Amino acid sequence: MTFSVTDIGAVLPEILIAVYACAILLIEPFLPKDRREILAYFGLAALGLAFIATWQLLWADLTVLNGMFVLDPFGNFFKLLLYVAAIMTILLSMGYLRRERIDLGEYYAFILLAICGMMIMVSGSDLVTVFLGLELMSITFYILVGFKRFEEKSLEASAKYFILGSFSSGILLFGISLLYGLSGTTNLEAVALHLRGADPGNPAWVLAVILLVAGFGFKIAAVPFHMWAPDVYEGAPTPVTAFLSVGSKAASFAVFLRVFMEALGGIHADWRFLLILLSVITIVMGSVVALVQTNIKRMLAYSGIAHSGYALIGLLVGDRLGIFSLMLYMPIYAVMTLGAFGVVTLLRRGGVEGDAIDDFAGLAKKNRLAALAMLIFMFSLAGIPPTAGFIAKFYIFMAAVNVHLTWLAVLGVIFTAVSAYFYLKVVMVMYMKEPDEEVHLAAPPAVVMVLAVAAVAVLLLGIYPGPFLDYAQNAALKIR
Amino acid sequence: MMDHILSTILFAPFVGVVVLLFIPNARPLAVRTTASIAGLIPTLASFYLLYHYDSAAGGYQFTEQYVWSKELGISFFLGVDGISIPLALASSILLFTGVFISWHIEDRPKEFYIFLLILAAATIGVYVSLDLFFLYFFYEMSVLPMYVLLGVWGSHTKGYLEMADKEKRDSVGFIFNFASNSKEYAAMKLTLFLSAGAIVALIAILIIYATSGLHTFNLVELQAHGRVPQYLHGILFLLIFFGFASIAPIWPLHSWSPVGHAAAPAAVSMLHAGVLMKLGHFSIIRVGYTLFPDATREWMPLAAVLCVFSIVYGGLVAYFQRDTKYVIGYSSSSHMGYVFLGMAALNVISMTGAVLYMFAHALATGMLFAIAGYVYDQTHTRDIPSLGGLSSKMPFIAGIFVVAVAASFGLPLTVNFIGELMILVGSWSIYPVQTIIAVLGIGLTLAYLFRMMRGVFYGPMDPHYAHAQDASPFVDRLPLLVMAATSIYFGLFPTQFIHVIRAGVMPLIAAIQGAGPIPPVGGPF
Amino acid sequence: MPGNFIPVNYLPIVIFIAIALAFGGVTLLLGTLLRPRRIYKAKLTPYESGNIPFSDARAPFPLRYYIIAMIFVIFDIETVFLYPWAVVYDKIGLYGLVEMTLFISVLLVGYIYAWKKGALEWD
Amino acid sequence: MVPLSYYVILSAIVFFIGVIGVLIRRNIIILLLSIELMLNAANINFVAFSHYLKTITGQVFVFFVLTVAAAEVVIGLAILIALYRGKATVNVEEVNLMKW
Repeated sequence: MTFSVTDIGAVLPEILIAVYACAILLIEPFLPKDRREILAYFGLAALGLAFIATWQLLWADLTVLNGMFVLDPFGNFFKLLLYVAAIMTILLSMGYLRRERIDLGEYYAFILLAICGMMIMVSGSDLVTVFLGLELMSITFYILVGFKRFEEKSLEASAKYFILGSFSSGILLFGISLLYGLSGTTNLEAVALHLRGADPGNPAWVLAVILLVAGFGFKIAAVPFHMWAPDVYEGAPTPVTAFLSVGSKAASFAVFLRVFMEALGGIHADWRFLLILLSVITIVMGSVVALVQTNIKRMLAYSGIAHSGYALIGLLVGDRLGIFSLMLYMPIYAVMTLGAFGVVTLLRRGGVEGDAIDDFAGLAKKNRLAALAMLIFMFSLAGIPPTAGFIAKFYIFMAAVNVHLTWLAVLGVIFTAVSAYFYLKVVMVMYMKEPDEEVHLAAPPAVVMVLAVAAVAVLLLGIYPGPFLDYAQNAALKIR
Repeated sequence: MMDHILSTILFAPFVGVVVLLFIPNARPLAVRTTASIAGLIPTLASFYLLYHYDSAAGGYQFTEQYVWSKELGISFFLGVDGISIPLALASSILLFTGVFISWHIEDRPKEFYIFLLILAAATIGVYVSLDLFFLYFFYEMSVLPMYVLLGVWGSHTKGYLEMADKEKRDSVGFIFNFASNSKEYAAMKLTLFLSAGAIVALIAILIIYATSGLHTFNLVELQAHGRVPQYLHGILFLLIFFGFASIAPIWPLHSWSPVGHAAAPAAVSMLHAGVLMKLGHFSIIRVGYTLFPDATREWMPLAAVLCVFSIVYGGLVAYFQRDTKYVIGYSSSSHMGYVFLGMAALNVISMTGAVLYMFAHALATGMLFAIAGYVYDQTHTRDIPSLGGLSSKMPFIAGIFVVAVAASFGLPLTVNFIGELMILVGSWSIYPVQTIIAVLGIGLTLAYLFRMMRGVFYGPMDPHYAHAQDASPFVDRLPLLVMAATSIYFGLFPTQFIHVIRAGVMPLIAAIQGAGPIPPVGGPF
Repeated sequence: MPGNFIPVNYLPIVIFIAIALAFGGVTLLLGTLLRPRRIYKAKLTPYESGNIPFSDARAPFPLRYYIIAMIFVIFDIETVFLYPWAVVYDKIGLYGLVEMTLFISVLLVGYIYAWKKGALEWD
Repeated sequence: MVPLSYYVILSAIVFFIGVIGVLIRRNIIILLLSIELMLNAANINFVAFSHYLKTITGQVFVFFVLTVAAAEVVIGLAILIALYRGKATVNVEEVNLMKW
């Protein structure tokens, strides 16, 4: 049994996060009721340390734990994204939890466990690791979604998420078992090797691919499997919704990409058509249904679904530019959505639920900076130039046109225009409607920091994304 | 400094925006002076550009290039030629004067100026960039400030205020859930129309990039050795034409523009009519004419037909409007018809006339909107029948209005006359019937502008507006004087202007002529 | 392959199942056939030592049963992992020991957490 | 030796019973049961392929699936009880506060 130090070194960030999570769980019962804030800073410290650890190993490229776990620039790229998302979520949730009177210490432990699951998932080069990471993430999210346990909406959201989530894990698992049966191994490299040898005509491969697409499709809320998304986004506490819509989606896309590009690259033709179909319905449904939404969180849910559709285009293209455009899309989508949800947490005031779009009325008068930030996020989500959203969409459509999927790019572009309406409606409500009461909305410093960082990032990536593009390029997955 | 002049023109407004961010709304004078300086720098620089462009050498000068993304071959490539200098000058003048026109805005002046500067900078960006990606980047970027400016500082149209119950939902109101003549509706309609048009153009740009086999957006390289397959040229030109023509309102796609004019505040409708509309013509020339000369020669007669509709339609509707800003809005969409006619004739005289007319029309409509805005500020109504006899109250404004009207229909002393003349002379030999209709169109312009002038400034004065005073402070007089002076100055000494534009137009027409003489248009049109 | 449909070495299991079924079935059958059948109303009421049953027999169980069952399931799975470890312990030596102590310590954290949170109290 | 196809067919049948159970039944507890059924169907598949391919990975995977299934059931019951306390119903039909 070989067990060298490099194995521990490679898995250090994950170990760090898991140890911190257990530490939080241990300290929490001994802590007096009002000192729960320390655990939040504890969590932030953990994420900071892990960030530094991953930063050191940024360009390492080695497979450890005999083929189960891989440490490569692609995985590290997504890990950095996940750290930023988690740090922002914790900052958003500190004030939010106290206001909602659900400030239990375990919340931060679950956030750390969720991100630990995502990190394992993202750097798993074996279907076992991928499945375990996926499950750890999903289970922690089932709890986090139902965290406001005395509010019916949150309970209902977590019940729906649980049932549909475990149902899709069952399907995914059955897909993995078929894949194992066909290729004799669960290691992604070995599956690819085997695929080069065997004839891909065997229909069982197509069945296994369909089941895998169903399982991952659920996690990224692609349309036929998106039923859970709006209800869960609306019911769950807002910071959890933010983390769910950003972290879980980015990690699921990373795994989707790794499994399909590395392992099933050989039968690209079969699953490309399936993904094209998926991405078309997702874009259409996501943009159209969002038009009629009145609840901001449901609207952001459908906008998230539409964005998954666009990101899927990057995935199905299947060449270096496709991977690069998907990797570019995820962080930009993450920053935009986190910022938008940050502003939604701001509106949670006393009686005001802060969910309906009309609660945004006259925000420009109540809190000018928050309104400006939301304007930037909405324009970025709509993909209007000076913001990063435009760059992300531009590269995705470029990737599609490059492989002569011009009609797909045209469809995507048209529905971007359609989606512009409901994003601008929020801006209109904020700037052009009068607020019902003139109270000045004070924003806690943590939320202000998150909004400022997100807004600056969106503008910076929009105007001069040079260095970020080069980094994403070098970190792109190397297809054998 | 001279080789960075284009970036100074482009980034001066952006620097102004950043400086404005740090000035509180409580000190409006500081806000306004920063905005005016941010407007002054590009104006002076463009004047310098005009007089230092070496028209003998021609081609793209003052070029700057910075690589932006190696992977996709996108570079921040600035350069001007004969066609873009006049338009850059027009947009900087309109920005400078627009800042002074909106001197009396009280509702959040800082944000207003920030979005105004972004709008002007975006239009200048389109005129000076030689990279398809950045041309589209700035073109789409102009949508953002237009939406917010119209929505927040705009004014409702068509008697919206008198409407009994604001929630009156007609079909349009139901879909957009706000009344169909409110400013939000105008803002939303404008934005959706612009982005829809831009989308069509984006598709063409993406296909050009993919099929040119060069993996670059650089316009100069694409023009030199882009190998876009022949059968695609026709479709791509049509995509570009209709994509960009929706902003230069050609007849079927023009319905958003008058509403946009009427709902916008004075300075924004000046920039909108003066410069935003010309983005369309300019981009068609910059992308369509340069990359697909033969397709241009084949399809431009279509534009000649459509532009006649927009001249006649715009003129007639303008005649029957009751709202001053609607009259000017429809008049500018009808004048755009002349520019299309000039562009469609595809010879040096008419093209030079078209570009000159674009510059001239910017100044003329700028003055008209400034004055309409001023009248609205004084009397809080734009309804022509209820206005009247204001010339006794504001002689200076009435005087400038006469100059503006003269410029609009091309009285000889103004630069519009030269532009219009060259268009008509140039297109006479190719499209005789259209030219006749265009000349009649000038008569129509004369009719509705004089009708408006009589309605607003002369005749019996309604005592209700007794309190209206003239534009006495220097700050109100400066912009109108600047525009009138430039219009007349270039009307008297246009030589340098014509040389510069000719230098830009010659290579284009040569390429298009090279693709064989224009087939004589059969039948009446 | 379809020749020996019933693989011979499974025969004893089949016989064993048959005998078990036969034993249960026959005794029940005999009971129903032989016993006298005289039905009257008092005999049919559910046996409740004389008084009328006032509520459904299935009363909702107190929550503590569920929590205890939950903790049992978790630590039962832990033992499932101990079995294969124990079987090959001699081959993996120190490495195996370190690995298992880590595994047990994580579960210990869970146990201490549950204990401190009062999941194990009974009354 | 029982041919591999029997096991795969058996696991497919069990899988579809589980899927149909989730789709048809109303009571959340029955849903949990059918989800467990689906996971166990995958287990049968894993063991059958592991035996047939003479590799150990399949059976090791089963261990992980067992732990995951246990964790999922525990969380599922916890959510079910919280839901029952909140809305006094375990019928999926009535859990319809948020729609469309």
